[in-house]
Amino acid sequence: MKIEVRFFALYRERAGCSRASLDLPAGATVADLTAEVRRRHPGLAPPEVSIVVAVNTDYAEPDTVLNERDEVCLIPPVSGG
Amino acid sequence: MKIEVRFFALYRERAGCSRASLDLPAGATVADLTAEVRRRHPGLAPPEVSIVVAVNTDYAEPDTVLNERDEVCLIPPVSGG
Amino acid sequence: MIEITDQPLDPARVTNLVRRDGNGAVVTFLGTTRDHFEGKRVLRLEYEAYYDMALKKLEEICREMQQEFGVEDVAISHRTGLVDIGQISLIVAVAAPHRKEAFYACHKVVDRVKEIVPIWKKEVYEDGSRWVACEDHEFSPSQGAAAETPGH
Amino acid sequence: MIEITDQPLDPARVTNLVRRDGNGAVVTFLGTTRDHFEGKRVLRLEYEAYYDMALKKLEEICREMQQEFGVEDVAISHRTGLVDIGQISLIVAVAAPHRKEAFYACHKVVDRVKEIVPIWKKEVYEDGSRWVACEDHEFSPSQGAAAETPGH
Repeated sequence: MKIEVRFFALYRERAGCSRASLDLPAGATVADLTAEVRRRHPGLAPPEVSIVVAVNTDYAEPDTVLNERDEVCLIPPVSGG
Repeated sequence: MKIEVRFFALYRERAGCSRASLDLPAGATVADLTAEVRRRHPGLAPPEVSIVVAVNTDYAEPDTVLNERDEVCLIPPVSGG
Repeated sequence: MIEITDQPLDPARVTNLVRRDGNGAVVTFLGTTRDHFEGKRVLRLEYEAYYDMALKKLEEICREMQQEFGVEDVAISHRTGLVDIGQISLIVAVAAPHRKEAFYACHKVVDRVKEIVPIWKKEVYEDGSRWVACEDHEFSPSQGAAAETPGH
Repeated sequence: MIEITDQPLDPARVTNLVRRDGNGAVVTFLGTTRDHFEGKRVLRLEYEAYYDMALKKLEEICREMQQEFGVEDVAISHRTGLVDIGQISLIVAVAAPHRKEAFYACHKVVDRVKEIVPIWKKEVYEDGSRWVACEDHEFSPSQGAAAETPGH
Protein backbone atom coordinates (compact mmCIF):
# COMPACT_ATOMS: atom_id res chain seq x y z
CA MET A 1 0.00 0.00 0.00
CA LYS A 2 0.99 3.63 -0.47
CA ILE A 3 1.39 5.84 2.60
CA GLU A 4 1.81 9.59 2.28
CA VAL A 5 4.11 11.01 4.95
CA ARG A 6 4.61 14.66 5.91
CA PHE A 7 7.85 16.03 7.38
CA PHE A 8 7.96 19.10 9.62
CA ALA A 9 10.63 21.53 10.81
CA LEU A 10 13.96 19.79 11.55
CA TYR A 11 12.90 16.59 9.76
CA ARG A 12 11.70 18.54 6.73
CA GLU A 13 15.05 20.30 6.48
CA ARG A 14 17.08 17.13 7.03
CA ALA A 15 15.01 15.08 4.59
CA GLY A 16 14.99 17.88 2.05
CA CYS A 17 11.31 17.32 1.39
CA SER A 18 8.02 18.08 3.09
CA ARG A 19 6.15 15.04 1.77
CA ALA A 20 7.06 11.58 0.62
CA SER A 21 5.09 8.62 -0.68
CA LEU A 22 6.20 5.27 0.75
CA ASP A 23 5.40 1.77 -0.49
CA LEU A 24 4.72 -0.48 2.47
CA PRO A 25 3.27 -4.00 2.71
CA ALA A 26 -0.36 -4.26 3.80
CA GLY A 27 -0.54 -4.45 7.62
CA ALA A 28 2.63 -2.40 8.06
CA THR A 29 3.02 -0.62 11.40
CA VAL A 30 4.39 2.73 12.49
CA ALA A 31 7.66 0.95 13.32
CA ASP A 32 7.85 -0.42 9.77
CA LEU A 33 7.27 3.08 8.44
CA THR A 34 10.01 4.71 10.53
CA ALA A 35 12.41 1.91 9.49
CA GLU A 36 11.66 2.65 5.85
CA VAL A 37 12.04 6.40 6.44
CA ARG A 38 15.43 5.83 8.10
CA ARG A 39 16.54 3.68 5.16
CA ARG A 40 15.65 6.44 2.71
CA HIS A 41 16.93 9.31 4.88
CA PRO A 42 19.80 8.00 7.03
CA GLY A 43 20.59 11.51 8.34
CA LEU A 44 17.06 12.18 9.63
CA ALA A 45 17.68 11.12 13.22
CA PRO A 46 20.46 9.25 15.05
CA PRO A 47 19.75 5.52 15.60
CA GLU A 48 19.33 5.96 19.37
CA VAL A 49 16.54 8.50 18.82
CA SER A 50 13.05 7.19 18.22
CA ILE A 51 11.13 9.06 15.54
CA VAL A 52 7.74 10.17 16.81
CA VAL A 53 4.85 9.65 14.41
CA ALA A 54 1.37 11.10 14.37
CA VAL A 55 -1.41 9.20 12.66
CA ASN A 56 -4.61 11.08 11.93
CA THR A 57 -3.54 13.95 14.23
CA ASP A 58 -2.77 11.80 17.28
CA TYR A 59 0.52 10.47 18.58
CA ALA A 60 0.82 6.81 17.54
CA GLU A 61 2.59 3.87 19.16
CA PRO A 62 5.20 1.88 17.15
CA ASP A 63 2.82 -1.08 16.86
CA THR A 64 -0.04 0.97 15.42
CA VAL A 65 -1.14 -0.61 12.13
CA LEU A 66 -1.31 1.81 9.20
CA ASN A 67 -3.96 2.05 6.51
CA GLU A 68 -3.93 3.73 3.13
CA ARG A 69 -5.33 7.25 3.41
CA ASP A 70 -4.08 7.62 7.01
CA GLU A 71 -2.63 11.09 7.59
CA VAL A 72 0.90 10.26 8.71
CA CYS A 73 3.34 12.91 9.96
CA LEU A 74 6.83 12.74 11.43
CA ILE A 75 7.00 14.90 14.55
CA PRO A 76 10.43 16.18 15.60
CA PRO A 77 10.77 17.28 19.24
CA VAL A 78 8.26 20.07 19.73
CA SER A 79 9.29 23.53 20.89
CA GLY A 80 6.26 25.77 20.86
CA GLY A 81 5.60 28.59 23.28
CA MET B 1 2.67 61.52 76.97
CA LYS B 2 0.17 62.05 74.16
CA ILE B 3 -0.08 59.46 71.41
CA GLU B 4 -2.08 60.11 68.27
CA VAL B 5 -3.76 56.96 66.95
CA ARG B 6 -5.37 56.40 63.57
CA PHE B 7 -8.20 53.93 62.95
CA PHE B 8 -8.84 52.31 59.59
CA ALA B 9 -11.71 50.48 57.91
CA LEU B 10 -13.59 48.18 60.34
CA TYR B 11 -11.95 49.77 63.39
CA ARG B 12 -12.72 53.28 62.14
CA GLU B 13 -16.37 52.36 61.72
CA ARG B 14 -16.62 50.56 65.06
CA ALA B 15 -14.81 53.31 66.96
CA GLY B 16 -16.79 56.00 65.17
CA CYS B 17 -13.65 58.06 64.67
CA SER B 18 -10.61 58.02 62.40
CA ARG B 19 -8.20 59.54 64.91
CA ALA B 20 -7.90 59.71 68.68
CA SER B 21 -5.42 61.24 71.07
CA LEU B 22 -4.52 59.00 74.00
CA ASP B 23 -2.80 59.95 77.25
CA LEU B 24 -0.30 57.25 78.19
CA PRO B 25 2.45 57.15 80.79
CA ALA B 26 6.00 57.65 79.50
CA GLY B 27 7.48 54.28 78.52
CA ALA B 28 4.10 52.86 77.59
CA THR B 29 4.13 49.96 75.14
CA VAL B 30 1.92 48.90 72.28
CA ALA B 31 0.17 46.51 74.69
CA ASP B 32 -0.60 49.44 77.03
CA LEU B 33 -2.00 51.37 74.09
CA THR B 34 -4.30 48.58 72.90
CA ALA B 35 -5.52 48.11 76.50
CA GLU B 36 -6.41 51.80 76.66
CA VAL B 37 -8.08 51.64 73.24
CA ARG B 38 -10.17 48.65 74.35
CA ARG B 39 -11.18 50.52 77.52
CA ARG B 40 -12.39 53.49 75.49
CA HIS B 41 -13.92 51.40 72.66
CA PRO B 42 -15.10 48.10 74.15
CA GLY B 43 -16.79 47.09 70.88
CA LEU B 44 -13.68 47.50 68.74
CA ALA B 45 -12.59 43.86 68.83
CA PRO B 46 -13.59 40.79 70.85
CA PRO B 47 -11.26 40.03 73.80
CA GLU B 48 -9.84 36.91 72.15
CA VAL B 49 -8.70 38.93 69.13
CA SER B 50 -5.39 40.75 69.37
CA ILE B 51 -5.43 44.23 67.89
CA VAL B 52 -2.58 44.67 65.41
CA VAL B 53 -0.72 47.97 65.66
CA ALA B 54 1.63 49.66 63.20
CA VAL B 55 4.21 52.09 64.54
CA ASN B 56 5.91 54.34 62.01
CA THR B 57 4.57 52.26 59.11
CA ASP B 58 5.81 48.89 60.38
CA TYR B 59 4.00 46.15 62.25
CA ALA B 60 4.91 46.44 65.95
CA GLU B 61 5.18 43.80 68.70
CA PRO B 62 3.14 44.23 71.89
CA ASP B 63 6.29 45.06 73.90
CA THR B 64 7.37 47.86 71.55
CA VAL B 65 7.87 51.05 73.58
CA LEU B 66 6.05 54.09 72.22
CA ASN B 67 7.30 57.65 71.91
CA GLU B 68 5.48 60.91 71.38
CA ARG B 69 5.32 61.75 67.69
CA ASP B 70 5.27 58.04 66.73
CA GLU B 71 2.81 57.41 63.91
CA VAL B 72 0.52 54.82 65.48
CA CYS B 73 -2.25 53.04 63.54
CA LEU B 74 -4.65 50.24 64.39
CA ILE B 75 -4.66 47.69 61.58
CA PRO B 76 -7.76 45.51 61.26
CA PRO B 77 -7.32 42.24 59.30
CA VAL B 78 -6.18 43.25 55.84
CA SER B 79 -8.11 42.28 52.72
CA GLY B 80 -6.47 43.91 49.74
CA GLY B 81 -6.27 42.41 46.27
CA MET C 1 6.95 49.83 39.85
CA ILE C 2 4.38 50.06 42.58
CA GLU C 3 1.35 52.29 42.79
CA ILE C 4 -1.91 52.74 44.66
CA THR C 5 -4.49 54.74 42.78
CA ASP C 6 -8.20 55.52 42.77
CA GLN C 7 -8.24 55.50 38.96
CA PRO C 8 -9.14 52.44 36.81
CA LEU C 9 -6.18 50.08 36.36
CA ASP C 10 -4.62 49.36 32.97
CA PRO C 11 -3.28 45.78 32.56
CA ALA C 12 -1.45 46.52 29.30
CA ARG C 13 0.45 49.45 30.79
CA VAL C 14 1.45 47.54 33.95
CA THR C 15 2.44 44.42 31.99
CA ASN C 16 4.56 46.39 29.55
CA LEU C 17 6.55 47.87 32.43
CA VAL C 18 8.17 44.48 33.13
CA ARG C 19 8.76 43.30 29.56
CA ARG C 20 12.38 43.22 28.40
CA ASP C 21 14.08 41.35 25.56
CA GLY C 22 15.96 39.12 28.02
CA ASN C 23 12.73 38.02 29.70
CA GLY C 24 11.05 35.12 27.95
CA ALA C 25 8.13 34.84 30.38
CA VAL C 26 5.65 37.41 31.63
CA VAL C 27 2.93 36.43 34.11
CA THR C 28 0.18 38.89 34.93
CA PHE C 29 -2.44 38.50 37.65
CA LEU C 30 -5.67 40.49 37.60
CA GLY C 31 -7.79 40.51 40.71
CA THR C 32 -11.33 41.42 39.78
CA THR C 33 -14.29 42.11 42.03
CA ARG C 34 -16.69 39.19 42.22
CA ASP C 35 -20.42 39.50 41.98
CA HIS C 36 -21.47 37.30 44.88
CA PHE C 37 -20.56 36.23 48.41
CA GLU C 38 -22.29 33.30 50.05
CA GLY C 39 -25.23 33.65 47.72
CA LYS C 40 -25.62 37.40 48.27
CA ARG C 41 -25.30 39.73 45.33
CA VAL C 42 -22.46 42.22 45.72
CA LEU C 43 -23.25 45.64 44.23
CA ARG C 44 -19.81 47.22 44.44
CA LEU C 45 -16.67 47.34 46.57
CA GLU C 46 -14.96 50.07 48.50
CA TYR C 47 -11.23 49.91 49.09
CA GLU C 48 -9.44 51.85 51.79
CA ALA C 49 -5.66 52.02 52.23
CA TYR C 50 -3.15 53.20 54.79
CA TYR C 51 -1.14 54.62 51.92
CA ASP C 52 2.28 55.28 53.42
CA MET C 53 2.54 51.87 55.00
CA ALA C 54 0.93 50.08 52.04
CA LEU C 55 3.49 51.54 49.63
CA LYS C 56 6.29 50.54 51.98
CA LYS C 57 4.99 46.97 52.23
CA LEU C 58 4.62 46.72 48.45
CA GLU C 59 8.27 47.77 48.15
CA GLU C 60 9.21 45.11 50.70
CA ILE C 61 7.38 42.48 48.66
CA CYS C 62 9.33 43.44 45.54
CA ARG C 63 12.59 43.02 47.48
CA GLU C 64 11.42 39.62 48.74
CA MET C 65 10.96 38.47 45.14
CA GLN C 66 14.50 39.47 44.31
CA GLN C 67 15.83 37.53 47.29
CA GLU C 68 13.61 34.48 46.96
CA PHE C 69 13.43 34.00 43.18
CA GLY C 70 16.07 36.35 41.74
CA VAL C 71 13.21 38.16 40.02
CA GLU C 72 13.76 41.86 39.42
CA ASP C 73 10.97 42.85 37.10
CA VAL C 74 7.85 43.23 39.24
CA ALA C 75 5.02 45.75 38.89
CA ILE C 76 2.14 46.05 41.35
CA SER C 77 -0.85 48.34 40.91
CA HIS C 78 -3.62 48.44 43.51
CA ARG C 79 -6.84 50.35 43.22
CA THR C 80 -8.69 52.09 46.04
CA GLY C 81 -12.02 53.83 46.40
CA LEU C 82 -15.24 52.67 44.76
CA VAL C 83 -14.79 49.72 42.40
CA ASP C 84 -17.66 48.28 40.38
CA ILE C 85 -18.23 44.54 39.93
CA GLY C 86 -15.99 42.93 37.33
CA GLN C 87 -13.46 45.71 37.49
CA ILE C 88 -9.81 45.20 38.30
CA SER C 89 -8.70 45.96 41.86
CA LEU C 90 -5.17 44.52 41.67
CA ILE C 91 -2.61 43.95 38.93
CA VAL C 92 0.64 42.08 39.53
CA ALA C 93 3.00 41.66 36.57
CA VAL C 94 6.21 39.67 36.85
CA ALA C 95 8.75 38.96 34.13
CA ALA C 96 11.73 36.61 34.21
CA PRO C 97 13.95 34.80 31.74
CA HIS C 98 12.04 31.54 32.39
CA ARG C 99 8.42 30.80 33.19
CA LYS C 100 8.81 28.89 36.45
CA GLU C 101 10.21 31.86 38.35
CA ALA C 102 7.69 34.20 36.75
CA PHE C 103 4.73 32.02 37.82
CA TYR C 104 6.02 31.37 41.35
CA ALA C 105 6.96 34.99 42.00
CA CYS C 106 3.68 36.38 40.66
CA HIS C 107 1.65 33.98 42.79
CA LYS C 108 3.75 34.81 45.84
CA VAL C 109 3.37 38.55 45.33
CA VAL C 110 -0.43 38.21 45.31
CA ASP C 111 -0.34 36.06 48.46
CA ARG C 112 1.89 38.57 50.21
CA VAL C 113 -0.25 41.54 49.17
CA LYS C 114 -3.21 39.87 50.80
CA GLU C 115 -1.19 39.02 53.93
CA ILE C 116 0.74 42.15 54.82
CA VAL C 117 -0.41 45.21 52.88
CA PRO C 118 -2.76 47.46 54.89
CA ILE C 119 -5.59 47.75 52.40
CA TRP C 120 -9.19 46.90 53.25
CA LYS C 121 -12.12 45.91 51.10
CA LYS C 122 -15.78 46.47 51.94
CA GLU C 123 -18.45 44.57 50.06
CA VAL C 124 -21.70 46.47 49.62
CA TYR C 125 -24.93 44.44 49.26
CA GLU C 126 -28.47 45.53 48.64
CA ASP C 127 -29.20 45.19 52.36
CA GLY C 128 -25.93 45.99 54.03
CA SER C 129 -22.17 45.68 53.81
CA ARG C 130 -19.19 43.95 55.41
CA TRP C 131 -15.46 44.49 55.66
CA VAL C 132 -13.87 41.47 54.03
CA ALA C 133 -11.09 39.95 56.09
CA CYS C 134 -8.41 37.37 55.53
CA GLU C 135 -9.75 35.76 52.43
CA ASP C 136 -13.35 35.45 53.60
CA HIS C 137 -12.57 33.13 56.51
CA GLU C 138 -13.61 35.56 59.10
CA PHE C 139 -16.75 37.61 58.86
CA SER C 140 -20.11 36.77 57.53
CA PRO C 141 -22.62 39.47 56.68
CA SER C 142 -25.28 37.83 58.78
CA GLN C 143 -23.13 37.95 61.90
CA GLY C 144 -22.18 41.60 61.66
CA ALA C 145 -19.39 42.20 64.17
CA ALA C 146 -18.45 38.55 64.43
CA ALA C 147 -15.21 37.29 65.90
CA GLU C 148 -12.02 38.13 64.09
CA THR C 149 -9.26 35.58 63.81
CA PRO C 150 -6.07 36.87 65.39
CA GLY C 151 -3.04 37.52 63.24
CA HIS C 152 -2.84 38.10 59.54
CA MET D 1 -10.86 29.96 22.80
CA ILE D 2 -7.86 28.58 20.96
CA GLU D 3 -6.16 29.97 17.90
CA ILE D 4 -2.96 29.68 15.88
CA THR D 5 -2.22 32.73 13.80
CA ASP D 6 0.61 34.39 11.88
CA GLN D 7 -0.59 37.82 13.01
CA PRO D 8 0.74 39.70 16.09
CA LEU D 9 -0.94 38.54 19.31
CA ASP D 10 -3.06 40.84 21.47
CA PRO D 11 -2.86 40.16 25.23
CA ALA D 12 -5.79 42.43 26.12
CA ARG D 13 -8.12 40.72 23.67
CA VAL D 14 -7.15 37.20 24.78
CA THR D 15 -7.33 38.10 28.49
CA ASN D 16 -10.75 39.70 28.12
CA LEU D 17 -12.11 36.49 26.60
CA VAL D 18 -11.85 34.70 29.97
CA ARG D 19 -13.03 37.50 32.27
CA ARG D 20 -16.46 37.03 33.84
CA ASP D 21 -18.05 38.60 36.91
CA GLY D 22 -17.91 35.32 38.82
CA ASN D 23 -14.17 34.99 38.26
CA GLY D 24 -12.10 36.86 40.84
CA ALA D 25 -8.72 35.84 39.43
CA VAL D 26 -7.27 36.10 35.94
CA VAL D 27 -3.74 34.86 35.20
CA THR D 28 -2.16 35.61 31.85
CA PHE D 29 1.11 34.19 30.55
CA LEU D 30 3.00 35.87 27.73
CA GLY D 31 5.82 33.97 26.12
CA THR D 32 8.15 36.39 24.40
CA THR D 33 11.10 35.70 22.14
CA ARG D 34 14.42 36.12 23.95
CA ASP D 35 17.40 37.94 22.49
CA HIS D 36 20.13 35.44 23.28
CA PHE D 37 20.96 31.74 23.52
CA GLU D 38 24.19 30.57 25.12
CA GLY D 39 25.79 33.93 24.49
CA LYS D 40 24.73 34.12 20.85
CA ARG D 41 22.53 36.95 19.72
CA VAL D 42 19.20 35.78 18.30
CA LEU D 43 17.97 37.94 15.41
CA ARG D 44 14.45 36.53 15.05
CA LEU D 45 12.43 33.34 15.35
CA GLU D 46 10.47 31.29 12.88
CA TYR D 47 7.57 29.16 14.06
CA GLU D 48 6.12 26.28 12.13
CA ALA D 49 2.99 24.35 13.10
CA TYR D 50 1.20 21.17 12.10
CA TYR D 51 -2.03 23.12 12.31
CA ASP D 52 -4.73 20.44 12.41
CA MET D 53 -3.00 18.43 15.12
CA ALA D 54 -1.86 21.51 17.06
CA LEU D 55 -5.43 22.81 17.29
CA LYS D 56 -6.63 19.38 18.41
CA LYS D 57 -3.94 19.21 21.12
CA LEU D 58 -4.78 22.72 22.33
CA GLU D 59 -8.39 21.63 22.67
CA GLU D 60 -7.27 18.56 24.62
CA ILE D 61 -5.27 20.79 26.98
CA CYS D 62 -8.36 22.93 27.66
CA ARG D 63 -10.31 19.77 28.53
CA GLU D 64 -7.49 18.65 30.85
CA MET D 65 -7.80 21.92 32.79
CA GLN D 66 -11.49 21.33 33.29
CA GLN D 67 -10.85 17.83 34.59
CA GLU D 68 -7.79 18.61 36.71
CA PHE D 69 -8.69 22.03 38.18
CA GLY D 70 -12.36 22.55 37.35
CA VAL D 71 -11.25 25.54 35.30
CA GLU D 72 -13.44 26.37 32.31
CA ASP D 73 -12.25 29.76 31.18
CA VAL D 74 -9.07 29.17 29.20
CA ALA D 75 -7.82 31.01 26.12
CA ILE D 76 -4.70 30.03 24.19
CA SER D 77 -3.26 31.99 21.29
CA HIS D 78 -0.10 30.83 19.53
CA ARG D 79 1.74 32.70 16.83
CA THR D 80 3.51 31.17 13.85
CA GLY D 81 5.74 32.47 11.08
CA LEU D 82 8.41 35.14 11.55
CA VAL D 83 8.49 36.63 15.05
CA ASP D 84 10.86 39.44 16.00
CA ILE D 85 12.75 39.55 19.30
CA GLY D 86 10.68 40.75 22.25
CA GLN D 87 7.41 39.94 20.51
CA ILE D 88 4.81 37.61 21.93
CA SER D 89 4.72 34.06 20.58
CA LEU D 90 2.25 32.56 23.08
CA ILE D 91 -0.58 33.88 25.22
CA VAL D 92 -2.37 31.74 27.79
CA ALA D 93 -5.15 33.36 29.81
CA VAL D 94 -6.99 31.50 32.57
CA ALA D 95 -9.73 32.81 34.83
CA ALA D 96 -11.25 31.16 37.89
CA PRO D 97 -13.19 32.19 40.96
CA HIS D 98 -10.00 31.96 43.08
CA ARG D 99 -6.37 32.62 42.32
CA LYS D 100 -4.83 29.26 43.22
CA GLU D 101 -6.64 27.38 40.45
CA ALA D 102 -5.98 30.20 38.00
CA PHE D 103 -2.22 30.17 38.67
CA TYR D 104 -1.90 26.36 38.64
CA ALA D 105 -3.98 25.89 35.51
CA CYS D 106 -2.23 28.67 33.59
CA HIS D 107 1.21 27.24 34.47
CA LYS D 108 0.07 23.75 33.52
CA VAL D 109 -1.32 24.90 30.17
CA VAL D 110 2.03 26.44 29.24
CA ASP D 111 3.88 23.27 30.29
CA ARG D 112 1.53 21.11 28.24
CA VAL D 113 1.75 23.36 25.18
CA LYS D 114 5.51 22.89 25.22
CA GLU D 115 5.15 19.13 25.74
CA ILE D 116 2.52 17.95 23.31
CA VAL D 117 1.58 20.61 20.74
CA PRO D 118 3.29 20.11 17.37
CA ILE D 119 4.76 23.56 16.92
CA TRP D 120 8.44 24.17 16.25
CA LYS D 121 10.65 27.18 16.77
CA LYS D 122 13.80 28.02 14.84
CA GLU D 123 16.24 30.55 16.22
CA VAL D 124 18.07 32.56 13.60
CA TYR D 125 21.54 33.95 14.46
CA GLU D 126 23.92 36.10 12.49
CA ASP D 127 25.88 33.02 11.48
CA GLY D 128 23.29 30.28 11.35
CA SER D 129 20.16 28.88 12.92
CA ARG D 130 18.86 25.96 14.96
CA TRP D 131 15.58 24.26 15.63
CA VAL D 132 14.94 24.64 19.34
CA ALA D 133 13.90 21.42 21.01
CA CYS D 134 12.49 20.42 24.36
CA GLU D 135 13.28 23.53 26.30
CA ASP D 136 16.86 23.98 25.09
CA HIS D 137 18.11 20.74 26.59
CA GLU D 138 18.83 19.16 23.30
CA PHE D 139 20.56 20.99 20.52
CA SER D 140 23.35 23.45 20.57
CA PRO D 141 24.03 25.66 17.57
CA SER D 142 27.70 24.70 17.52
CA GLN D 143 26.87 21.01 17.15
CA GLY D 144 24.52 21.38 14.22
CA ALA D 145 22.71 18.06 13.77
CA ALA D 146 23.43 16.87 17.30
CA ALA D 147 21.71 13.96 18.99
CA GLU D 148 18.07 14.36 19.86
CA THR D 149 16.72 13.04 23.12
CA PRO D 150 14.01 10.48 22.55
CA GLY D 151 10.46 11.27 23.56
CA HIS D 152 8.96 14.59 24.40
